[in-house]
Amino acid sequence: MAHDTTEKIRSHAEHEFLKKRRSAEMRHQMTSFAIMIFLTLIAFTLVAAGFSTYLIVPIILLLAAVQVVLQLYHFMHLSNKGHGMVAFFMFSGIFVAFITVLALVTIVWW
Amino acid sequence: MSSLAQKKGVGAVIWDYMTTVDHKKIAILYLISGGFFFLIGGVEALLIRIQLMKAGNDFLSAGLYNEIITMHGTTMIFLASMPILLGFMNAIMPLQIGARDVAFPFLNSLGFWLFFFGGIFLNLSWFMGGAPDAGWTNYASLALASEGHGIDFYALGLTISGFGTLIGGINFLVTIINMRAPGMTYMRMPLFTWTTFVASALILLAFPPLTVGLFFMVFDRMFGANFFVVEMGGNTIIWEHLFWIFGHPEVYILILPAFGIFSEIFAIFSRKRLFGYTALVFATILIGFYGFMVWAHHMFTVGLGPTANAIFALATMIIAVPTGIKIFNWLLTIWGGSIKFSVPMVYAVAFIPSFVAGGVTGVMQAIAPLDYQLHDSYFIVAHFHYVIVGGVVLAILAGTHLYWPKMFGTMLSEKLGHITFWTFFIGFHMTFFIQHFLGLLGMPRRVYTFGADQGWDLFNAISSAGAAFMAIGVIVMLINIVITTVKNVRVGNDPWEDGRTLEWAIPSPPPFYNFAQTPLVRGLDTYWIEKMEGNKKGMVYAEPVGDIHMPNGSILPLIMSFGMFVASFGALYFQDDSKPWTLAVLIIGLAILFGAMLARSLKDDLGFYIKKEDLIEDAKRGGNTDGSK
Amino acid sequence: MDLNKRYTAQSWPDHPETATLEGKNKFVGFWLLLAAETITFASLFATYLALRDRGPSGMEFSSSGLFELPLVFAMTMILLTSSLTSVYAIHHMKNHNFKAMQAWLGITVLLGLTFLGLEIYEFNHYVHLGFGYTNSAFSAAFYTLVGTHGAHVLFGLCWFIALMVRNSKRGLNMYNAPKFYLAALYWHFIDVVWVFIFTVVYLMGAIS
Amino acid sequence: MMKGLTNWRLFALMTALLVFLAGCGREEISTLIPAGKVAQDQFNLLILSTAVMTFVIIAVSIIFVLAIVKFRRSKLGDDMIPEQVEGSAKLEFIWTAVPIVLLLILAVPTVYSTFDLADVTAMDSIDEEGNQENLTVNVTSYLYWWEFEYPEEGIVTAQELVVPTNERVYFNLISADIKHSFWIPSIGGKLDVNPENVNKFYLEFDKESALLDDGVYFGKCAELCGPSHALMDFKVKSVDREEFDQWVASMQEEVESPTDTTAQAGEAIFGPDGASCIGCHAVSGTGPAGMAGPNLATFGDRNRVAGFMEHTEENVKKWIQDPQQYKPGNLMPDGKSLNGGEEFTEEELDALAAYLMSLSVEE
Ligand code: HEA
Ligand code: HEA
Ligand code: HEC
Ligand code: CUA
Ligand SMILES: [Cu+2]
Repeated sequence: MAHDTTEKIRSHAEHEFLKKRRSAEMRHQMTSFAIMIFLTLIAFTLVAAGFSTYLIVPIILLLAAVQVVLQLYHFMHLSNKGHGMVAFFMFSGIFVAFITVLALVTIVWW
Repeated sequence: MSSLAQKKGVGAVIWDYMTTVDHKKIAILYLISGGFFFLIGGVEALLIRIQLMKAGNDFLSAGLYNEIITMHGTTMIFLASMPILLGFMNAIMPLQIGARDVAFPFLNSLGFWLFFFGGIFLNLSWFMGGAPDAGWTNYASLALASEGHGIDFYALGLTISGFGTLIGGINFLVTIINMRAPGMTYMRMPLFTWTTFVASALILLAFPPLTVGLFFMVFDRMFGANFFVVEMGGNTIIWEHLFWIFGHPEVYILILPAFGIFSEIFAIFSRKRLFGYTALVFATILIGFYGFMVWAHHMFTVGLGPTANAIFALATMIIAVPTGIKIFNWLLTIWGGSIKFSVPMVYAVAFIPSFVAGGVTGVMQAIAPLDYQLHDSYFIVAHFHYVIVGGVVLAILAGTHLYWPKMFGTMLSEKLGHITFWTFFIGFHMTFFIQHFLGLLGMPRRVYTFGADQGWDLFNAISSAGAAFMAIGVIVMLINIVITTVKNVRVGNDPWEDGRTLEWAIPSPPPFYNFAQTPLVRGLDTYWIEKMEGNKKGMVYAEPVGDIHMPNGSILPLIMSFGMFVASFGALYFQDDSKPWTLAVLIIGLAILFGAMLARSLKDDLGFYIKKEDLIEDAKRGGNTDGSK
Repeated sequence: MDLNKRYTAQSWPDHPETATLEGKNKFVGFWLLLAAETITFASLFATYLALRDRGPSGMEFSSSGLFELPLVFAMTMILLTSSLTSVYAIHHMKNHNFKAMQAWLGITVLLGLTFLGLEIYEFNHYVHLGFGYTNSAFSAAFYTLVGTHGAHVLFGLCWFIALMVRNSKRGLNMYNAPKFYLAALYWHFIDVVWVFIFTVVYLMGAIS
Repeated sequence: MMKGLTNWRLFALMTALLVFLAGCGREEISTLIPAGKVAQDQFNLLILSTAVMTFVIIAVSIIFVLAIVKFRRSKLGDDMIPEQVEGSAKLEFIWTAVPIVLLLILAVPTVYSTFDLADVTAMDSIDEEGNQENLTVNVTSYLYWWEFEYPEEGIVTAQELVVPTNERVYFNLISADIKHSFWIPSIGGKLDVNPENVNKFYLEFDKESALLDDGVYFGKCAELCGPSHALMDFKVKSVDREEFDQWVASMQEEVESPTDTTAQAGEAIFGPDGASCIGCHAVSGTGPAGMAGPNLATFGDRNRVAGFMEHTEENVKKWIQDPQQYKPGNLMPDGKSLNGGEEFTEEELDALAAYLMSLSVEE
């Protein structure tokens, strides 16, 4: 059981390439962030504007869901290689979370 | 620091166990403390049966009886069955996947000590003003009305030990995901490892709702919150949901490892590979999955409405299908095999009809309208003791005999083992079969007494007599353990002679690093394959002999757990005006906890290396060191 | 593992957080913990939704009148930004740029502290209005949900600070890289929870 | 042929078992001797499911017994290495499909009954004159006793439910303190009595309780509710409609004072100038509901004292002196504290008992 990785030294070209890729990724992250801020703004504006509740609630919940997906997939890299098992458990967690919420909002009805 | 075996004094041994991070020693700790709690829970069960022996008995008072059933249920489930199973997982699973240790040895030890202190805390309630008395389900309206501190002990004690269990679950999951030996694909894992995996996943997903529910209980009772206080807008059904969202998966956390143990036994003692391995694996996963969608079958009579009841009734019934798949695959495993009736196999064989009987009554209870009659009657008591005692406890007894040589290097007596089996088995059916009919005749559960005019006398007497047989069985087993330990006849790698998986390829007990060389796994039942191919070493190695990295022992897990233990006393008495010291105790406890955590994170603990030379030296002496360093 | 081993940007592995078995274990284990945390928070949310606006008869507080949306908006922006700054920190961690990483973490901590300050201010404000913890089922559910999140923020901050202080002298190595990575993951998770808090508690409260 | 035989055996076995059990159980409380539609439906489900389960058990047992008899090592020899069979898709299919079919057989009546037994739409239906068509009883549970209010009739009783036979009776259940559960085993399954909401269901009573040995059906609290949960019993009198109407009418009448002198003395002690029992116990059939103690208007007609003790003057006296001893944790103060710090004298107890026993609405 190897506890240290066998050390690998990148060539200069490889290194430059990796740095480029990382910067590109970082720009990507900025975009996600901008989207998140934007979604938040929409959500707050919708509420401030005072549309009908039935309209707003699904929309802001959807906006929240999108933000969460952005966080999980971009900031937290859930879709990257080697995340298969953890993604599986996250989804199981979300599934249980979902039925828990469903149970308490629908079944405690009085 | 070398792996040389040396004689040690009692003190050194105790210190060794207090600081150990070796999964095999932690397994022993789990086994001892779980076994201890099993005896306590068993004595409580005997008290219950003595009280109910005849109509109008006054052996126990009403309040005391409620405390005893509550502690019996809680102890048996949280402090006996689960820890003992965790013990087996710890002892065997890493060996089965060819790992040198679990993923987080430190956390492994922390998990144990949290469980241990939680259990002690809970049981201290007996001596500190009364035990919890609202049933193991602790329904909120009664729990809030309960006087004294019993319920507080329950809520805090289970919180502590719950953290321990959660940590254990995560640890096993990561171990299985990351630390399988080369060639050990998921679909080559032994079934006990698979069930450990799924049960741990259930622990991971089911304990959070319980923890939250317990927190609400703690805050309602100790800090003036109103989650369940109806006059203040609270709702007691929330507790019921949170408890059962946890509670139903919990019963599968218990039964799945039991299934795993039996799967191993059927294969070994029939000399045959498991029939339908793939189906068994998928059935395990399916049971785990469905386990989360049926909890409201414990709440059919709450008044959730017909739609909810119908949905949950159907969802519950579906679980019979994957469970049936397992039963039939086991039957086909022994079919055409060469069955040897050693003690573990006797238990496994007895398990099938017993568990099926308990399972089918479960399906009857899933019929919601019928459950209106059965719920909270002795029929339910009969059902769950059939599945728990007929499934989990039989598995624990079987596992004890099966893995005793692997864990301790000695063989429990077959003769005494058979005596234990027969007395326990007969007693078990005698106690619980008749309870089905008590339920149908209208006897509610959780009653401390019953009138003579209701036609329940005879059956209760029979039931109580059965419990005595079980007690005899347990006592014989204790004697067996003592005799075996005193005799101390050592055994080899594969004492059952038909071992199929990796744990039987290494010495009993294994050296503390488990595998001098990591094995290469060439298929399902890898050790069997090697044996059949005449490989004398029992395995193929994936690496040359080299230095092995091992973790250091640490006392910090014990200290952290002790910190939580202390803090809990502060919280417990928080609202008692007569005790001004509570806040201080709370703070001291938390300080110990966080201090130890900080010490852990600031001090780099990089472990140590066993030198190649020592390993070779060790191998010459049979590889049988005790792991001291 | 050798703590004194020096890495250069070129010898620093591609994914330092999972380059060792310990790292991998921590990584998977931590994600599993997050899955459990998801359910913990879901239980709190579910309870909050079930108990929202429930109290003794004649309770004067309701979610529609109570909350201070501008404050919540500010808090949201701060926390979202701190999530981005921690992404920067990890970016630099992967590039083996210790100083930049520490700097970005510092910013993250500052933002987190501001958030926490605002939350304390907010709670204090509600309590002064008479909306105490023991008032009603509603208040208990509200403070417990939002407070648990706040406790997570606090814990995250302590974690960051401990890591920064502890490693300030020795820079990045294979032993602490996973720790930085996980602390950042934790921080993102806290952000995720907050997204639901501002949506479900504050926004949905304001329009109910 | 083989199949028919097993079926026949199964049937015979079940019948034998039921006869045996019926012999053991008491008609007043056994779910196996249903005395109303609801319990009958549930009993039918029990029979159906027991049949299915017996089939399952027999199927498993046959394979099981054959396997452990045929394949013992002692028979096969020590060296035999069995063939390592991997599995069989065909078999897997069979033992997936057959249970599914069995479950479907159970599922249909389950869903039907679930909705049928929860159908309380007729509860509020009114006839042309604006009267309620069906009898509704409001059940309120208190720490260890039950109150039954008949809102349409304007009457209240406790501990002993009186209902007409052969018609649907609807129930509204709510708890005054903590959770309990309302269960009359031989009439129908239970329903929880929650503190936070009203639960509704119906029951039917087919047989007049006078025909039973004890003259009443036994009702139980089925949810752990504290020390005396085991003693939180109630009784049910089912009478035909005519008799029920009479009972209602006499409940609605003014209470008359007793004629007997001992009882009159008892009334005085019971009243506001005596030990003020009246502060917690109403003695009029018209209520009010919601008092701290059970309504005693029908006390003389009762079958039990406090729900479970034999209905004798002796027991009444014992109860008044020290309720805690008999029902731990119940909320009635003991005789001493009711009587201003002194034990009731024997005469006072006699008087109270006589008075209580005289409270009756039956002739
Ligand atoms: C190890 C523990 C364990 C296990 C494995 C089970 C297994 C099952 N349980 Fe049980 N149960 C408990 C422990 C367990 N239970 C406990 C502790 C309680 C009470 C808690 C309390 O209130 O205190 C309880 C209560 C309980 C209730 C609530 C009753 C009530 O309070 O009103 C219900 C209702 O549906 C239920 C159902 C089931 C079902 C359907 C299964 C199924 O998983 C069983 C499946 C197995 C089989 C069916 C047998 C094998 C299958 C075949 C041979 C195939 C063919 C079969 C058919 C077609 C039927 N259980
Ligand atoms: C793992 C779970 C588990 C196990 C193994 C058992 C095992 C047993 N249980 Fe229990 N039981 C529960 C879980 C379990 N139970 C739960 C959850 C409840 C519900 C609680 C509630 O309502 O809240 C319950 C409730 C319950 C009741 C119903 C109480 C009531 O509703 O009023 C009864 C009654 O008969 C009972 C009996 C027994 C018996 C006779 C055993 C036997 O199998 C026990 C056998 C063991 C022994 C007999 C040990 C013998 C020990 C010795 C001889 C000691 C020697 C001593 C020294 C050397 C120091 N149990
Ligand atoms: C503080 C209120 C209170 C007072 C005062 C009180 N009781 Fe009670 N009583 C109760 C309660 C509550 C019960 C029900 C106890 C139970 O069954 O759990 C009860 C039950 C009874 C019963 C049994 C009822 C039944 O239906 O079988 C009798 C008889 C009785 N009380 C008589 C008396 C007499 C006589 C007095 C006065 C000397 C009295 N009570 C004063 C509260 C009170
Ligand atoms: Cu009321 Cu049990
Ligand atoms: Cu269940």
